Amino acid sequence: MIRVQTDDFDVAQILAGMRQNNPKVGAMVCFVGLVRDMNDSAEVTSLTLEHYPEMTEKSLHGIVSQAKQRWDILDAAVIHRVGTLQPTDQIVLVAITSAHRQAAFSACEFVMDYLKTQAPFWKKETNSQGARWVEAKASDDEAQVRWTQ
Amino acid sequence: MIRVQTDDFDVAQILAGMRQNNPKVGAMVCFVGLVRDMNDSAEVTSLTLEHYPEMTEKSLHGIVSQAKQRWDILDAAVIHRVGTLQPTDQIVLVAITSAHRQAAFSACEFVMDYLKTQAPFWKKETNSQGARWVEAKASDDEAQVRWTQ
Amino acid sequence: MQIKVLYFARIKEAVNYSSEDVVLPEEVETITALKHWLSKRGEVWANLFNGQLVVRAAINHNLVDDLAVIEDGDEVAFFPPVTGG
Amino acid sequence: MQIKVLYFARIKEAVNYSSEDVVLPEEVETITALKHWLSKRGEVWANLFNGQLVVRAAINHNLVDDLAVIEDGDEVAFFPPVTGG
Repeated sequence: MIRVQTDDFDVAQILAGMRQNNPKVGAMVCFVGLVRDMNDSAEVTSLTLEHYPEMTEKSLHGIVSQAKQRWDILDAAVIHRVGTLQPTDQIVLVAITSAHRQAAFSACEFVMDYLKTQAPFWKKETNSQGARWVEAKASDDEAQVRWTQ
Repeated sequence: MIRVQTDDFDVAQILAGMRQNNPKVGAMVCFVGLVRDMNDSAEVTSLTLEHYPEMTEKSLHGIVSQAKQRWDILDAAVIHRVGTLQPTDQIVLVAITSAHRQAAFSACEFVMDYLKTQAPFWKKETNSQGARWVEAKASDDEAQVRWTQ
Repeated sequence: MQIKVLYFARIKEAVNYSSEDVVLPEEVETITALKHWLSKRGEVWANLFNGQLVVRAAINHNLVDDLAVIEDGDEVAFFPPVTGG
Repeated sequence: MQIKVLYFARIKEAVNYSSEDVVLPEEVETITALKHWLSKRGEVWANLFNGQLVVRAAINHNLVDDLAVIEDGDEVAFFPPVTGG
């Protein structure tokens, strides 16, 4: 399941749906990204996410396909919100089910690392001084590159 | 929060409690281990978990302390069930919150790898042929050893 | 040839619109050539494409590098490095 | 010295009880020596501690290796490699 939406999502419901009545699932790894009130020392009051709709879902599907080719996983869910969010709001969920934990951990981290560097989302932060586009981080590029080595 | 219990646990409630009103949480990684109906090709009808009560919580606290020393994480929860479980039942939860995702992913996987090789739990599987103790897996030892290299 | 060009995030704000239809001269065949051609539109464009900012490109919704070849009818998008997740 | 010895999982089932108080002769000072001493109790014990099975040990709720030294009043536990999670 891949979704890009303005609405919030219910982690419990998604996880329940992925494992429901499936006794092949031995491991479930879930990542949730949240809006922090602090980024580079400026107090964030809101965060707006822009994206490139026609490309976003295609990009996420491509990332999940790569993960399925690399690891023996049963199912994957990616949900990413767009629009304006507040501190403590959920931004993104990646959940993976598999028979064994290592595939689930690796696939989940892989999807997040690729999403962070390849999926067309851009964050703009607002604080008391105004609004500014968030800078891409070299550490995210490094996190992605290690999967190709 | 570290708990060893016979009762089931509510993943959503635990995750909600860990992030509630804490705008420092940017990343949450959660692992859930579940009873599979299949292990080494025999159909499992139930799984019984024995443990060493006085040692179990001490062992889990020690593992979480090590994770907190190694990574910049905000909070950690470990819940492990004991007693008799059925396929699709939840066995274990490890959840980590942090500012950034890499610490949360690493700490969560570290805690699971150490729990699998150091915490005093033993699984006994029942299938149509009878009951047998689950063998430890070399792959779990290898998973743990890589953190020491 | 004619293509559609889309702009996102700070690039969209700099050029002040989100998409345009563009008729390209024959010699503009790659992303690099397109960046160079756009940079001659004026100061805003020159500043965007002078190489000091990283400007990523996609053709028909696939990330590409600057040597990628553009074809008639393509949808080309320019945007800063992504920051989702 | 006197210690308490606990058994878990398949080892508990083999020896058929879960704990006992044991008075050790002076020369039994380590886990290895305790395993050797217990193995002389009979066939079940010899089979457990003949080295063909991995038998892990804890002293006072800490995992230890076989060279660990036992002290008076300690709680020693023997169990197979753990399989939780």
